[in-house]
Amino acid sequence: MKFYETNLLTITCEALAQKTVLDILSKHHVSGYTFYEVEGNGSKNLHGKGINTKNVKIEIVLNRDNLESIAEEITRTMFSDFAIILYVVDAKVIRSEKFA
Amino acid sequence: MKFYETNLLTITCEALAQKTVLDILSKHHVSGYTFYEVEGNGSKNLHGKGINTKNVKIEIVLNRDNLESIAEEITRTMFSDFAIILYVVDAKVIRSEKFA
Amino acid sequence: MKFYETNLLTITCEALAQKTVLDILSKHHVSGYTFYEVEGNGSKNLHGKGINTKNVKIEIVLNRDNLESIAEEITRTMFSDFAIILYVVDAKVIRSEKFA
Amino acid sequence: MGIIELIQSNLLTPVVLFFILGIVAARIKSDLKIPEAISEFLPIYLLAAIGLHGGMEMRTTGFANMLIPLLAAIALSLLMTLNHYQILRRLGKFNIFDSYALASTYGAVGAVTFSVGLSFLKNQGVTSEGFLTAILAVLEPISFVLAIFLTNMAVSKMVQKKRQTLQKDPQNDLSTYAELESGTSHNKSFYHVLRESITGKAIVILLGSIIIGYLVGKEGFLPIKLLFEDLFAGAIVIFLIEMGIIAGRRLDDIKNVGPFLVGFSIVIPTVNGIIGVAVSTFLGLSVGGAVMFGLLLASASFIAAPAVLRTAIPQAKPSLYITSALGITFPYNIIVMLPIMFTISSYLHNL
Amino acid sequence: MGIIELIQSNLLTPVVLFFILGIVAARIKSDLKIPEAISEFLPIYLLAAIGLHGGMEMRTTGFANMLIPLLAAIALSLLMTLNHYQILRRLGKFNIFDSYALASTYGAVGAVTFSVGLSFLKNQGVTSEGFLTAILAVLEPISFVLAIFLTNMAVSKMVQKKRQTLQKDPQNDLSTYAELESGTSHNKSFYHVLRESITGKAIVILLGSIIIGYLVGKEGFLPIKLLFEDLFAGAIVIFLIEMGIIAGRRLDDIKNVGPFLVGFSIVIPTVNGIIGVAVSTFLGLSVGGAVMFGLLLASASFIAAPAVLRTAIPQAKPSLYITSALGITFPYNIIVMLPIMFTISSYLHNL
Amino acid sequence: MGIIELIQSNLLTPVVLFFILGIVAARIKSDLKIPEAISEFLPIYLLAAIGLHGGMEMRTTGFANMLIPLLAAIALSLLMTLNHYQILRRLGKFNIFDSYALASTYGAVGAVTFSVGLSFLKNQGVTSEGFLTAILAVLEPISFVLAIFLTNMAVSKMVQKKRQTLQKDPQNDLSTYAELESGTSHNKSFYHVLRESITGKAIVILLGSIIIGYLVGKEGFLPIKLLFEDLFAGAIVIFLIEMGIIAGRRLDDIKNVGPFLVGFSIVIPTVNGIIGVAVSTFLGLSVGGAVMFGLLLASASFIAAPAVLRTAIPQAKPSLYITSALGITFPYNIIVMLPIMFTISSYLHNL
Ligand SMILES: Nc1ncnc2c1ncn2[C@@H]1O[C@H](COP(=O)(O)O)[C@@H](O)[C@H]1O
Ligand SMILES: Nc1ncnc2c1ncn2[C@@H]1O[C@H](COP(=O)(O)O)[C@@H](O)[C@H]1O
Ligand SMILES: Nc1ncnc2c1ncn2[C@@H]1O[C@H](COP(=O)(O)O)[C@@H](O)[C@H]1O
Ligand code: NA
Ligand code: NA
Ligand code: NA
Repeated sequence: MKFYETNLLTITCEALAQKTVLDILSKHHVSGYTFYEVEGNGSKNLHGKGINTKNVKIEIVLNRDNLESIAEEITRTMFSDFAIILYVVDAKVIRSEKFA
Repeated sequence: MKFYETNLLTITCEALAQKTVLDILSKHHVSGYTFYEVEGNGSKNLHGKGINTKNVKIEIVLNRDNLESIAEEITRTMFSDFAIILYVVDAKVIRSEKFA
Repeated sequence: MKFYETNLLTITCEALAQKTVLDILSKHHVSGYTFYEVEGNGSKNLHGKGINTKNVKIEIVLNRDNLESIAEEITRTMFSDFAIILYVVDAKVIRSEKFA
Repeated sequence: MGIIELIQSNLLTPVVLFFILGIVAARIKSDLKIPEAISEFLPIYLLAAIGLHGGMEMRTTGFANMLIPLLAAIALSLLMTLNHYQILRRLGKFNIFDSYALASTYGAVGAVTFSVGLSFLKNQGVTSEGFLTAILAVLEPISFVLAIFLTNMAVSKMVQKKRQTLQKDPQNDLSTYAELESGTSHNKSFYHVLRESITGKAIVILLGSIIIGYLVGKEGFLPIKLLFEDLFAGAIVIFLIEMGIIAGRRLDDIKNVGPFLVGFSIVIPTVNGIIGVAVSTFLGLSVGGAVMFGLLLASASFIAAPAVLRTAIPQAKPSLYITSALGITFPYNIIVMLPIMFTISSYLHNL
Repeated sequence: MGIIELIQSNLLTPVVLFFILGIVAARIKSDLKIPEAISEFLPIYLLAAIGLHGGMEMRTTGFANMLIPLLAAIALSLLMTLNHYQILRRLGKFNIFDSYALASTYGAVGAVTFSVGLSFLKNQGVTSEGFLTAILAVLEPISFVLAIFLTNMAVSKMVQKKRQTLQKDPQNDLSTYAELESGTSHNKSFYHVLRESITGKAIVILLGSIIIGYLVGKEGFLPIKLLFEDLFAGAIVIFLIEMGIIAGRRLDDIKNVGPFLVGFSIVIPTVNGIIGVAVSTFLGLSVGGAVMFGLLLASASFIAAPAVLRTAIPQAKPSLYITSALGITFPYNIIVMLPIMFTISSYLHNL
Repeated sequence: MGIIELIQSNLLTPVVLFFILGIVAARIKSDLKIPEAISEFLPIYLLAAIGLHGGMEMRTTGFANMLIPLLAAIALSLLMTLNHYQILRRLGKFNIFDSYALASTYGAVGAVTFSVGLSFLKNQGVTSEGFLTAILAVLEPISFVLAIFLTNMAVSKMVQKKRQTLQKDPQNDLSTYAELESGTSHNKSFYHVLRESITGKAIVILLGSIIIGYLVGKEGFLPIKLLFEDLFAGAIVIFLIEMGIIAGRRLDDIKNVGPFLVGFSIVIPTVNGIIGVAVSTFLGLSVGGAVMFGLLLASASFIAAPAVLRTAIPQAKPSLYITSALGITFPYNIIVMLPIMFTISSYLHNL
């Protein structure tokens, strides 16, 4: 079984910021992602489920170039205004062609 | 604190494929796993919540041998028919005996 | 884009143990975490959704010291009484100062 | 009332209008949606309500006059499934998997369609035989099991043939061989599918409620009548908003399913429905009963079908059978076919 | 009606039958389930309905005759908790943790059982005193707090003893020592548990609704009567499907809990329930009131208990207390004990 | 009844009391909560019920007398939004972003407040014009679009100014420049916001239901009246528990929003509401209609606003506009303003 090295970018943010994140992804032609509602606690205290206070976690398997440029854009345009964190983990996949 | 190296296999697929994945796990005598509903976008467009269009994410902490054989079987038997992705991340655990 | 090395600790346990885990986190002055309900299977069979049988997954991005001491306390005080697993993955973040 | 007026007046009921609102919401990409927990609960509720009602009716009318219609429904459903397959495979040139999947989707019955039918009859002031609910429950798994049995047979035959070719071939490719094997092993056994179908939530809650309705009778039902009878029409409306949204999202896929399947999705329910009305009228069912019998045959399954077929015939493309059943046949049935069948049934009963 | 006929007729109510359907669904491994959001909402709804009803009743009847029954209920609940502990520890040979956890599970009360009791009385055409709802609210946390207080005392004593042994021992193992300490620190303080119990959602919604019911009275209640009174019976049916499913999944565990605990789960509610009926009849409660008072004592807690005990006494095995309370005692109470207590209460009131 | 008695009697309705119970539950850190699926579904249900009702009314009364009130409402809403902005920016010293966000939050309308208003009128035995629902639907997006249009203009101007300064400056910092650009690009276009507002679920279900209500009329509504009319009051109660919980959690933030905004959150709805009652009385609306018209202007948006503003003006702090709208203005409106406006409206209509 041959595995190819790639990256898993995870963004956890207030749900009302989800659209902005997905817009950034599509601007960088990344169309594969997974997301789900979560609860959480952080510096901005905007945690918990319920109307307008939900968090969402977005996960994207993507190559180094896209990772760099997307992480850069999110940091620059979103970090100051939204409750948001971002981290990256090394991942291995089988069909590397599937992940832009 | 001593940590043991192991693997975290993640499978994200249409919910209707969950049973098939779990059957493969149990065929390989892997009985520990975690799963939850997610939404997502990918090449097969079968994203979103709602009747018959949900996605599910299945996570399995498991040793190298099981990882290889399970990833192989999923790739061979499921990749062509289902909306599915699979990736692996290196993980560390404390009680290595818990994870087959 | 400069990434800083850090750790992602994941704890999956029966939902009724969540409070105990969060208490341990706050005892170690870790206030950033994300959690969500999951289903799962393991040695303790306490899987599935529904009243009093849910599982929860708690994820914490944190530095090495906190990781060690928190993992140690959870192992010592919780492993024998609860359905619980714990694993660690290497992660990279941009704002290392955000993660205690 | 002529057919056209009946269609018009049916169009102006909350059930149909909220379904259309759901479609519109999906088309303009609104974020309107019914939360999943609600849209998962509603079919259970609807089936419980249908079942209780059917069971209570059967307590008064007995099982005696049920046997013949039940056997007729089973026979017709099986024949139709086989007939769909021939049409799809021969004329439509679909592959074996898609053909069987589609054939059984249309051979099976739709519980949601059935609910809408009951509410349509209520609006017309007409009742139907309680035992039709029991027929609904029995019919549900039948054509799935048939289709999956036949698919497995067909795949086995295919594998055998290819194996012979491979053995003759000196370059005997072992990996191809293994793949074929795995292909078959995939397709779940007849027994497995039967088991899963009848333990599926739809059948369990439907059969269970029929029995409970039978046991408690009209008097025992009284304390829960408000929830399980009076709120029925409102609950359907809520559910149809969600069905409309799902159907609306599928409309884009209609151009991908091709004109043949679009035609199939309209002609087949029309023919099957009319046959159903005629046969059941002949068997002595009431005006409303004949409409519901016809609806059973006209309807396609779009909630249970994907769940069963996706594991049983994974090679079949769900976009085909979900889109045609939910995006075309369901609206066609509740908007057009119900008034048509009602008119035909009334006509036949007045002969 | 004799006891047997009463049990039979109770068996044939939708509430009991849908509970059994849930059990059957779980046993045949059906995927039937009530979505979590619904099954989390229903207890809140049921408690609100019970509370509003109780509060309105108390507005008419006043608090005067409530004090004695309340004190009697508290005293009985505490005595019974201590009694359960002795039985479990001495006769059942359970460890301290399991003994206290089980003792308080059966000393506590079950709001779901209470709801079913109200619907049972309604079927019998009998009413009960409104203040029983207030007793339900007060009783809920009492035996938990007692059990956890006693557990903490017991653990402290244990730790002290071991510490003395360790100190005498030259091989004074520090790690064992640390473990013991952590063992105690684990067990939440008396105050902590009390606080959590009374801010728990069950108590808050129940007490809140009692007060609201009291404040708005029958007239203010009118606009919401449809939801909070007329739909009550239907809502219980839905909830009992889910309870049946959970109970059904637990049935496998029954062989693991052992014959002693199975016996305990049937004998204790029987004895406690009959004592409750007798005492409350003596205190002047009505036929229905005595049944509900008995049911309070007969019932075990299976929704609040695990949530409280899992953090307060983590060493106790939840499979024991959940399985026995939900898998055995709950069905026994709603199917067998309600008719028994009703018969006894009717008999005592006719003396 | 004087204002004080009216406020007192309004305080003792289930709607208000359950809202307060929610606040109390949040304050004592109870785990009481309405599951998300339910609290997401309830606004959809409430809007559908309001819409159906409004549509049916308009079928009888026609559109004729609707135009003037509609235009008046639009004009008032726009004027008020601009007025709020001046007050917040000049007197309150808020930055541009927070000022526009708050201005439009209070210029917009609250559908939940509207529902409570309808239930308040019902308790007073008074009706209101059906077309007010249509005004609610039209008014919803108006002040958002205005605020976002003005914010974008303001930001563009700011960017232009800074650009000029930067160009004059020899140390022309490119990165600052890029940041400014990105700052603007962030703020969504006028058209984009308009599109999102009118495809938002609130508008879609509300307008859709108005049309459906109009089409089906009172007779077609009959089968679903139980769900969409009779259960309305009960559903509001459930929803207000959740609103109370959310408001209760926000109470801590009140000290952070500062005394100016607290004053604003009380004075503005009072003034706007009274203006609304007076203007609409003058325009010939009924006693109840004038109250609802006043309530439209008095209410602030706390469900739709955050969803729109968070993407459209991300620089604005949601803690300001959510806390003031939900934590202060909403309770003030349903507890104090409704009785006040009702008294004023009754007085004006009796002149
Ligand atoms: N250290 C952390 N580990 C895991 N998740 C975190 C952490 N810090 C913040 N989060 C998540 O990110 C969300 C936004 O964080 P913040 O911007 O710090 O409020 C929180 O609500 C959490 O869900
Ligand atoms: N690049 C990606 N990153 C994260 N999740 C993905 C990615 N591509 C696909 N997925 C998930 O996998 C599911 C199936 O993918 P696909 O087979 O490409 O349709 C999608 O619905 C997503 O939930
Ligand atoms: N090997 C595994 N991989 C992923 N999740 C697991 C694994 N083993 C256990 N879990 C999760 O951890 C929970 C508790 O495990 P246990 O204590 O073994 O019952 C299970 O219900 C699963 O959700
Ligand atoms: Na059919
Ligand atoms: Na008890
Ligand atoms: Na306003």
